[in-house]
Amino acid sequence: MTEKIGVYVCHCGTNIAGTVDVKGVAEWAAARLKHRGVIVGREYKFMCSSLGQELIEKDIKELGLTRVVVAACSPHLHEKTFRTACERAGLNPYLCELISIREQVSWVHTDKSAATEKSKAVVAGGVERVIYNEPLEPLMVPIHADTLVVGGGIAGIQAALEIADAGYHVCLVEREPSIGGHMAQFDKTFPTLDCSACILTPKMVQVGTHPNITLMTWSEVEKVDGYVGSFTATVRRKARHVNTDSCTGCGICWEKCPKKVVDTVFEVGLGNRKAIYTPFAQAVPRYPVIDVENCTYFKNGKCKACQLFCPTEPNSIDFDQTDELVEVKAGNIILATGYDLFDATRIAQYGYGRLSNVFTSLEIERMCNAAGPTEGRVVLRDMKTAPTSVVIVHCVGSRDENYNKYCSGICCMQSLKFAHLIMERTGAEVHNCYIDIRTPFKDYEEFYKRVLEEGGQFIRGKVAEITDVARSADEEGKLIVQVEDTLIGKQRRIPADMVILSAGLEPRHDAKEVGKMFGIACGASGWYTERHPKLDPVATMTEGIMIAGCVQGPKDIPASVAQGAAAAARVLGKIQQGEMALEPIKASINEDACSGCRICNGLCPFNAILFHEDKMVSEINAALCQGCGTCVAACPAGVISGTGFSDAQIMAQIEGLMLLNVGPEPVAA
Amino acid sequence: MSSVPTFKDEITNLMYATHGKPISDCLQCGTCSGTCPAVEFMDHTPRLIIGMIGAGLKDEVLESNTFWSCASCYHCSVRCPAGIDIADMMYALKRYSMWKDRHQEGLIGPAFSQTFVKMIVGSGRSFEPALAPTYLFKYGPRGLVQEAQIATGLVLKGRMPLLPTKIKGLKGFQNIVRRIIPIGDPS
Amino acid sequence: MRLYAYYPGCSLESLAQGYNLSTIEVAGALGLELNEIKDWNCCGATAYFPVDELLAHTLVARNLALAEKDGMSDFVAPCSACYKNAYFTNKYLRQDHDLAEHINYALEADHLHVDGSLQVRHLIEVFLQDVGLEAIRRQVSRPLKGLKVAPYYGCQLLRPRKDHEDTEDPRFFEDLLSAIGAEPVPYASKTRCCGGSLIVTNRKAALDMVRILLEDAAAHHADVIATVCPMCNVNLEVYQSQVNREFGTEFSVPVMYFTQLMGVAFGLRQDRLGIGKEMVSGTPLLAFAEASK
Amino acid sequence: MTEQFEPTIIGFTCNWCSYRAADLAGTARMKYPPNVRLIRLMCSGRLDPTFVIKALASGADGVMITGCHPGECHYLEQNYKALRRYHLLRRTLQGLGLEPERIRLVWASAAEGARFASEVSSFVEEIRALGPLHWGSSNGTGQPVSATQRGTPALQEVAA
Repeated sequence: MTEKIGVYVCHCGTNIAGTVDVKGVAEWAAARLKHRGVIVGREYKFMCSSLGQELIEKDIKELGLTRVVVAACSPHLHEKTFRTACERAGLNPYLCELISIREQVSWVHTDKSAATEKSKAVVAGGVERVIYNEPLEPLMVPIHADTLVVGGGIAGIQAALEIADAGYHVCLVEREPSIGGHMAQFDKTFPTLDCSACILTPKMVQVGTHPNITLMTWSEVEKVDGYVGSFTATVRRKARHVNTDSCTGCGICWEKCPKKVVDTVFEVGLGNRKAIYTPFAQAVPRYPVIDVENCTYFKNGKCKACQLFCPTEPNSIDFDQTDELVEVKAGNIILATGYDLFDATRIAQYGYGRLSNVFTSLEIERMCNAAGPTEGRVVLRDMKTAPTSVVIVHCVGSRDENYNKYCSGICCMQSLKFAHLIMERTGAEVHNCYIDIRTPFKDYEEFYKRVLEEGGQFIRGKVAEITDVARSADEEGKLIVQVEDTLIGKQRRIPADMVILSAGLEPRHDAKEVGKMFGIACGASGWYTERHPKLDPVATMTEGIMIAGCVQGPKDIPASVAQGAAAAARVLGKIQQGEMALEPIKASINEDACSGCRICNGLCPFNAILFHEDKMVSEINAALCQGCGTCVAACPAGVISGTGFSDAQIMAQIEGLMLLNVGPEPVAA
Repeated sequence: MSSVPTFKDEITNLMYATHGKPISDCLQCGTCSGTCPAVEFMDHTPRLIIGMIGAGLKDEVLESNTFWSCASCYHCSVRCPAGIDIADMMYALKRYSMWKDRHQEGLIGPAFSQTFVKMIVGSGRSFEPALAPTYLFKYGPRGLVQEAQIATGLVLKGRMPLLPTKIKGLKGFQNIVRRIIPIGDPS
Repeated sequence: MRLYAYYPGCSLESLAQGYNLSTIEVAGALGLELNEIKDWNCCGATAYFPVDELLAHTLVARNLALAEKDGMSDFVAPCSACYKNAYFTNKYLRQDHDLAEHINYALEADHLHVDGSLQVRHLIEVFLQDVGLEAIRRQVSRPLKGLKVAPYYGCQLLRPRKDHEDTEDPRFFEDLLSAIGAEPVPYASKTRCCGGSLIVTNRKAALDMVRILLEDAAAHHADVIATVCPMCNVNLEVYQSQVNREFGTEFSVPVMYFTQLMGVAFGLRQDRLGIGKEMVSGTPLLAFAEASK
Repeated sequence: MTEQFEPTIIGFTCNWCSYRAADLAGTARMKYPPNVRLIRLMCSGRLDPTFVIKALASGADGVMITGCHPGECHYLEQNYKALRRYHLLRRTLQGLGLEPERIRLVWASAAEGARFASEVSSFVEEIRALGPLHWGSSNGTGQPVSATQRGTPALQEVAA
């Protein structure tokens, strides 16, 4: 046995010593594992303290330790601490193992002797394992200074601007013809009620004109290759049929276009646009797109009105334009693709789509909007009558096992906002039917108070159904909202002219596929999984991919902006470093022994394994490999090894844990 | 850890077959009450009953007619945002109150169910006239007349048999029953 | 010719003979062979469960066991309540070994055994899934042109949710009615409960629930309400007179089984469909149907 | 009646979820029997079936495999591979004349300390009921001992 191993057992005050005979374990290790190379076994009050660390460093220097095992708390807490200590003493940090006898022994067991015995086994496991540890060096990769931001909603806009203003280049890709996202559709923003467009437009313009931002609207990312520091994204720029070099966005083309189309996207079906259009007046960029499905020319080869009237030289209308694929290089990627609104037709008993005066929240946003289809008048489906009584239904599709379990967070405030606006603009009586009113952030509760004072009515109860079947005279010709007023325990049937469904937020319908493309995962509810729910909500498990806004979970505007900025800051930090160190926990293939069976190829979710047709062997790209070890376990020839978690290490640890290689009781002197 | 089961535990245990969500998941949102077609005839709304069970108000719950007024249409169950099978909970309450033989005075439900099962166990088939006694007299004279009219109407249309039918394998059938509930030995 | 274990259930022998007759006629016309389970017993409708859950499941299981013994693979019930009971007992038998053990222990007493291997369906499901609208259309010789029919789904056919069906606004009944030339009327109460067994145990409540249904159907000018369940039929039809007395209304809406309407559309003889046994006569509308062909 | 049998169980945990769940159980001072000894892997996908065989052959009476819930894998979908291998392993054990119940697969997210603790407790009881597995080392031969020789209640019934 050539290794010289030091075992250090921590008291952690009484946290460990209270249940485990720490001294006994240390002595046992020194005596019974001597033949495995343990030359010293110590215990100390607090191993993590500077004195505790010095103890280790001293032994490494003086006794020439080649391996270190610390039995203390969870590696997630102090692994780094002890590894750095070893490094300071000149021992490769990966030759140090921290094994937990606190979280997994002293804190969960009560029987002292049993806990002590288990601790011995755990130490033995650590010792056996550490023998097979190898010195590892972190992998350094250079960071490309450009950043790719996907999604041009408020979160993406914020992120892009932060990075661009810091002097680095950003490529912002947006699926729709204009940036702005959902926020551009809103009228007022809670709780301050300042106009959404007024605060959003300047930011959009900045993005459009920023020297450091390349804006690609009407475009989608189709493929992502590479890894942190050097990603290559393939972006499809869908044919606009408008030449953006010559187009001035004067608007004559959509003025002259004879084809009216119901706008189901931006105006959610309440308004019209032309076949050549920009979604809204303040659109960025100003260039229109031709909606090929509806354009008369594309349908039957005649018309060309837009081209005829286009004043630019050369003419900006280009019917022959085709999609083009462009490659974008980036060191980091920020995903800010936002959310979809819950489809209210899924709840048949609420009658959306069947009962004409049932509206969704987004429809109301458009109606309230001065630039919207009704110039800001809130009216019934006939587009003229103002309602005299309105019921706002909360939690539509949220907090419901049948649809989405989670709380969408924004609906309460959104509903309160509608209550205020509708009372203000129509004088109608407004009822809110809620399960709980959730107003946790700055000035939100105050806004709730305000709506109460303004006469908003609140019924605590989830609406059971909405019907037009009247049971009494005062219900005739109205919508009837059936709900239990749970606070008084009585049935209520509330007649109303208009019902608003405060629909919740859902992950994008294609979130899963997009996530796969970028190598990040969705949680149970479909939102992208952050690296840590509390301490790292902007990074993902994949290095170099950040998330911002609703992709990570339902959020309101301030939160989306904050997260956009946070993601940007994280990216800037990486760019500043110029290069970054990757954990050396990687899989690698012994090419000489690889039979080229390709079983491992399909297993890697990060496409880190490539196959050399010429040599007929597979190879692992260390930078792409995330170190999960699945391929290692799968390789039938056993020629893939996983550093840090090699078969040898784990096999040895098993033997240790089973106390198979324990030396004899030393004869007492 | 041998603590006395709470009322809630008892009811939950009686909801054995529905592999559904426990009633403790209830948000008290009232969807069930708002949905229930019979709610106007209940002493307490279904939501309130769930709350009362949670609060351990056993007497009040057993005294209420709520679960005996449940038509078991399962509309609440399919709408419940917490995924609780409320209709099945109502059955559980019925079983509990039958088992403890505690229910509101003047209810027809308990007697009806009893007789129904007795009838089935006795013949293997249901026979409406045999059930009549369990409720007829609770209807009062006016109700009696109406009921009689309807019955005669049905008889005239040949839709109401005058003699009960029995299944052939009644003995074996009763042997099956005997393995579940005590119904005395074969005579 | 596909074979089905046919479970009529008690009411089809008495109150709902019309349903039984028309079911057999129509199934025959559609080339389905229904052979009645020998010596079946009452499934308990909604009245067992309040007493003893295990007993309830066991008595249902006996019928399943009898069908399995005959080597059947399909179990069909025209009564929604029977269907719901059979469906869930069958399902739990597969899901819950503990329950299955208990039940089979009891069944042994009569030398029976059940594995829950059957596919349990309601008659209307069998018509739609195994025969299909196309084949049904082909049978129609006297389309019920212009006949406004209110399809009444009731509860147990849809709820508790069996698979993933739409429990709020299903359409399959409408499709079937259109297929036989009738005009389904859209009305919101089509899946609302009719009161079921409350008609006995809580008359006031049940009559009120029936009233609401009749009102809604009448408000939409339904010539007839079509049902898929004897319980619903009895509540809506037999007790219509009492509703009128109770609430001073004047409803006179005929209520028929969907199989009777199909039979008429297929041109089958009305007496063989058990038509004429109604308390609210359906003859006028059928005459109308005749005329309008 | 002699003292009750104390099984030894090896638990494989995922660095991102179940290992943290175990940590959480600790920080929350939840209690579970000391019979289980954990090994940290980066992912349940790393679990080479031979690890399990090795553990049992080294004298463990049961093996617990833990990972992230389906759809929540840190490495996207590797836990599904663990799931497949688990089913395979159960069949293999059966082939070797061992009770497949000796291995258990548990999904536990980093937030499910309580779940982790209760799963361990129930598994320990289950293995205790199955009785000791004198496989490999302890009977020296390294060969599986025949069922009847091992004489767990369940198997005696089969033998009888």
